[in-house]
Amino acid sequence: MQVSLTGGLRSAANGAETIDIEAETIRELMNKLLEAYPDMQDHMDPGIAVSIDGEIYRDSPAKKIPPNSEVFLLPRLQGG
Amino acid sequence: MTHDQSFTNQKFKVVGTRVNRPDGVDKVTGRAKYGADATAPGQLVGLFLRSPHAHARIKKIDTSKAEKLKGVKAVITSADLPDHTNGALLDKLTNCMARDRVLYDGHAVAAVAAIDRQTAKKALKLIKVSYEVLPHVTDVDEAMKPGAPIVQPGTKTRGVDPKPTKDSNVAGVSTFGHGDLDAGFKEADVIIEKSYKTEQTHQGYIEPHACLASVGPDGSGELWVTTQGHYTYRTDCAALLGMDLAKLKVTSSEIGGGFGGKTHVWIEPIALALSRKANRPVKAVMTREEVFKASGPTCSTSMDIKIGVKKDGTITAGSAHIRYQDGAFPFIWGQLGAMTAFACYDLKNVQAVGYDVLVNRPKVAAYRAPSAPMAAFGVESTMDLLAEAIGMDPVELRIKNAAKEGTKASYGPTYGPIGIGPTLEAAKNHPHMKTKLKKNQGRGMACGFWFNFGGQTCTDINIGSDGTVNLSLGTVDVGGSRASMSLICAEELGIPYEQVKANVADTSSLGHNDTTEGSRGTFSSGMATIFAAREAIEELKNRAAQMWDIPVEEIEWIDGEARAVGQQHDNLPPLTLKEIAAKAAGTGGPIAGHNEVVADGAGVSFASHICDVEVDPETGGTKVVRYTVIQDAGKAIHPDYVEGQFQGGAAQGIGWALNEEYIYGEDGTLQNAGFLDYRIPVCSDLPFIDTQILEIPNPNHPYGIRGVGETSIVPPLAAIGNAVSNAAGVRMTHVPMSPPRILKAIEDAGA
Amino acid sequence: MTGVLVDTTVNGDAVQFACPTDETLLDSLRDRVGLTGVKEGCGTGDCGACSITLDGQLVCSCLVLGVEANGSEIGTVEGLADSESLHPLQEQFINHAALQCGICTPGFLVAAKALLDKNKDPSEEQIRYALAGNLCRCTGYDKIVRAVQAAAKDLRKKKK
Amino acid sequence: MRYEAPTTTKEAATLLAKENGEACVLAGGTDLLVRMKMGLSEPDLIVDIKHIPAMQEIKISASGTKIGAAVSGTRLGDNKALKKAWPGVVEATNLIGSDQVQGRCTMVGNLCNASPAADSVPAMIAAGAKAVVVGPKKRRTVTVENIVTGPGQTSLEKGEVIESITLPKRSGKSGDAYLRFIPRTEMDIAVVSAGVNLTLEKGVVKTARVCLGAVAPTAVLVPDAAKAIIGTKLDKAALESLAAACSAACNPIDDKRGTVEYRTKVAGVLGRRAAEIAFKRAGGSK
Repeated sequence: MQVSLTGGLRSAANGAETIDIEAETIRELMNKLLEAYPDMQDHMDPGIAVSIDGEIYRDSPAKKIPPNSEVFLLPRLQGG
Repeated sequence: MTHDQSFTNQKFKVVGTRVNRPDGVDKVTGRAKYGADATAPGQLVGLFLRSPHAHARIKKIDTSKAEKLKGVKAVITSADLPDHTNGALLDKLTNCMARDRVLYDGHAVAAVAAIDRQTAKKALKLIKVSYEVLPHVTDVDEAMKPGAPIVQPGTKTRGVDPKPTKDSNVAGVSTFGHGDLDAGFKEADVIIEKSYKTEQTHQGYIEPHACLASVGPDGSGELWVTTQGHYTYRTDCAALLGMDLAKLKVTSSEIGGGFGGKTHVWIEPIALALSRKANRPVKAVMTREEVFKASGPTCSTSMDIKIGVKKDGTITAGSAHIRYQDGAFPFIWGQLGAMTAFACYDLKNVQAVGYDVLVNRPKVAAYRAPSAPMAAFGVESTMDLLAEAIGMDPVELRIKNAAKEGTKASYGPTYGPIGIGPTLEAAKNHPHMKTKLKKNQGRGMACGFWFNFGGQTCTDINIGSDGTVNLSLGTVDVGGSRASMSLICAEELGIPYEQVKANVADTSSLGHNDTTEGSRGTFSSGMATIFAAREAIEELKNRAAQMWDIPVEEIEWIDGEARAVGQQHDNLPPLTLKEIAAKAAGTGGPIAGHNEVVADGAGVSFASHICDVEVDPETGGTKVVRYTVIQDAGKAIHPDYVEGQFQGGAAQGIGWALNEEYIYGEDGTLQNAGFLDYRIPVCSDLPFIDTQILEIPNPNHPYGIRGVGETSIVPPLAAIGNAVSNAAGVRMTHVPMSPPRILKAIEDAGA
Repeated sequence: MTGVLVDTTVNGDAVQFACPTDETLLDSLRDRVGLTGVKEGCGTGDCGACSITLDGQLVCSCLVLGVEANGSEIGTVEGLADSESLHPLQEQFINHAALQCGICTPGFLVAAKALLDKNKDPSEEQIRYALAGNLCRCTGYDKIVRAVQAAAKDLRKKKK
Repeated sequence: MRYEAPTTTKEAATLLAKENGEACVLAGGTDLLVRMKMGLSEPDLIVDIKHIPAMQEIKISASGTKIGAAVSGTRLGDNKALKKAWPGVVEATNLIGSDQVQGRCTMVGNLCNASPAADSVPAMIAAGAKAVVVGPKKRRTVTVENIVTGPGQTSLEKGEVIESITLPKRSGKSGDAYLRFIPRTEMDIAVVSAGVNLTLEKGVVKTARVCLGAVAPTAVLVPDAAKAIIGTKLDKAALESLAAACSAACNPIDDKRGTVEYRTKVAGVLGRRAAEIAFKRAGGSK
């Protein structure tokens, strides 16, 4: 599965725009991401949101990631 | 979280009607209780001592004289506030009370609790603080220059490769986009490159921060507070003070406006600490001056925008570099801004870079669609310049490039069904566009985008024996959401709106709810209310099954009553909710519905605004003559309050565009910390604000709801900027477009 | 507290309170008389949330000393409604959704009543200028002005 | 803090003279209470002058107009005869703050607060107003332009209090006007302002006084601006030269409310516009 990185997240993955990770849920994706790129911790502290096929998830680690979906990692949104 | 999409043709009975709000009578009679309206026996007055310097080392704080003053019950400094959070919330703690250094004018250094205001004031004067004044920086561009005073030593720029080794005021750099910028600009017939600046503004809620804190020697406590998120305040206060979550009950008062500014803790942990030390309740209320100096305004920015376009109006490339001033503590405001900058458009080649920059100003908090209005000002102003350059109508240019379902957003993901195209078409066809302008008048329009989000939500429905319904919500009602939730609850249960009474529960009475921010209130609590009501309906059906002694599978819930299905039950007249509730005691006890949910999939939101202004060419004074807001609401649950959000956001944006700004002196102190010189619009400054609600359903919500609270503040800076530029005949690039700035631009253009 | 005794009439009732000489009438009303419908938004006369009438005159109670109220008649939002029903302004504020957070509402109601007592049929512009001393950050004033217009109409009908 | 509410001016003056600490006069309180709230003023004695009958009077007689020091903006605005005789002075006073502030604020308070941006002051100076000053021992009459000596400073001596303002009697063909520039439509402090008072004879300006606010440490009377229009029918050239004289008389500062450049330019614009209104009010036509 291809995961697209945005913003400052790329620097934590040595500048990569996309990375390949196999994961069935958001939780698994996050765990594998941290394993591969320990610098991601810096970004996980303020929070990361995951976009799956255009829908942004902030607090749904159990969310299943369907095969062939479009996956983006985004900063965790903040609102007023 | 994809739901049945049949709702698109859903016929509502009460949702969409303009009912009276449940808290209306309390609010027009003065009975509603806000943050400063609670009292407790034996309560003390809590006051804060604040830094007169923009940046200084605290050499010593001597509180001994204050402590000895008769009537003083507690004095607190950072020495009383060890970090219990292993650094996780150290920024918040340091902002609530300065530790080794003060980082901005107004930063708290000590607090006292005394028997009355007079005594507390005297005590503040007796506290002696010796400072070593340090060099300061308050401007975002100055802070980025080499040699600028470092606001937070140890800060290394995040998001650059390789990792920097030197300290910097640039806390983070984030890039969003796709495609090939160089190739895109090569394809362009016209390229416009322009720099813009926006000044710092404040949410300007009329109610200052206020709380009543009470902590006993057993470690239990209560906090009555004006906040957008009492659960978040509980989490933060408990962590900062080393208390157990369950032992701190936080009740949200009526909230007198927040707009993002009441999502943080400020005085509350200190009020609790004072109370714990004094073993008496402590009431703390900020003055307006303190609100301006020491709460959380939004960022000032400085940016460079470059967009290329073909003669036929196709945008070939867009780039933005936007520098956001985060105050004295780093956050992700620059990232958010960069994500939103080009979100309205379908662009092949796009890049937006956001910078988060530290300065000696207060810690920035969210302000309604945080970071989006500034980016929109730069991009939407440049869009008008492009339209002019290729001789195309500005609305047509936007329509031609508008994002649609399937567009890859400038911040990454692919859009589902969205409303930017429809709002632009509505703007094009709006009667406002066709009215004639008079002398010195100009018209402008602009678009805006905001993500919206959902989050953790928990809701209870309890049905009384007379069939009236208590709806307990955990999202603070900032704009009339109790009315909307009651409508949703009534709709689901099939009962009249008047039969529902909604209230905001305290933290002990309901599970965790995220803060009311990100336009999430109606979206997420609406969702939880629907599911809680459906659970209650299942229980109502069970009870009806018992009353009739038939299988529950043979019962349907229609229009507020249980109906037995099938010819064999023709002799059973329907049982209303009231009839079932009356028998609850004998059929299993109280009837309730409950739901907890992480409401994701909030659905992005778009708006287009049109405005006419008149500029006096001799004074630079601007009058807003006409204003129209067109926005996608997904589904308007209570149209009055959707319009209210549209109008309020527009008014805040108009103030930001024309007159509101933080003005710092050379000495780094705030010069206009009051409503006299921080000029929010008054009634006579504004016309009626026309609204048009579009309903493009959000496929991820059972009723199709999208958040509506924030997007309306995004377009006004640019819409006014475009209108003023058209009226004055000169491009305005600096917000606010105050009379001196407009007059100078006119004169410079004429010279 | 070294206080001075102040004799007043508040919303028609005799009220006596003691306050320090440097206390504002706003604080006296809130903390000593218990009328918390009067709000403090700024304390400097710039927001109007503390509007009351003092001997029939619209004022900001934050710009009046408690001691000055001795012998005066005070009117607050708590005195607007009759015993049974709301004042037409209060009704129309609810009907028109002319409030969101509601913190400015008491001040607006008192100021709008002062306007309608003087001028039965104000123009939109007169309403806007008469209410310019009351800040609202939620509504953009649109629905507030409409509510005042509707209440003015109701009051004119009532008179006939 | 001691609070006193005397019933005669003399009593008030005596109280103020005797106080060794900080003594303040309280009329409308719209400046004093703000200063107290901000911690800029902590009086030991406050003398409330609203209970002094002489200070509550508005008297219009053959010799001129007398306005008591405790008369509120609202009462001025409600006085039809005064509004007709001195529309500029009344409208200037009525521009101070909101309706709420109007219910309390006074011309004399506005004057004694000694802000360069006070709205009523340029109008009063243009009108040729005088202040009746009462001390514990003597009373004197002072032109209004000689009251304020600098920001926050007046020429009043310890114990002295202004009892009333007198506006002179004018010939029939006269008019005055006051304009200020503020970024909002209300609730603001003048960034720059101008008061013009003139009389006509056979359609020609016979006498004129022009005064600017917020462009120097005190309000500025501009004789050159008056000269520029005396003897004219306020033709374009006269107005241009008045505007130039106004701008030339400016000695402003850059601050949060405006720049030197802005104030200098707009002073001329407002002077010109105010002169046109005053001219029209005096019955002039071009």
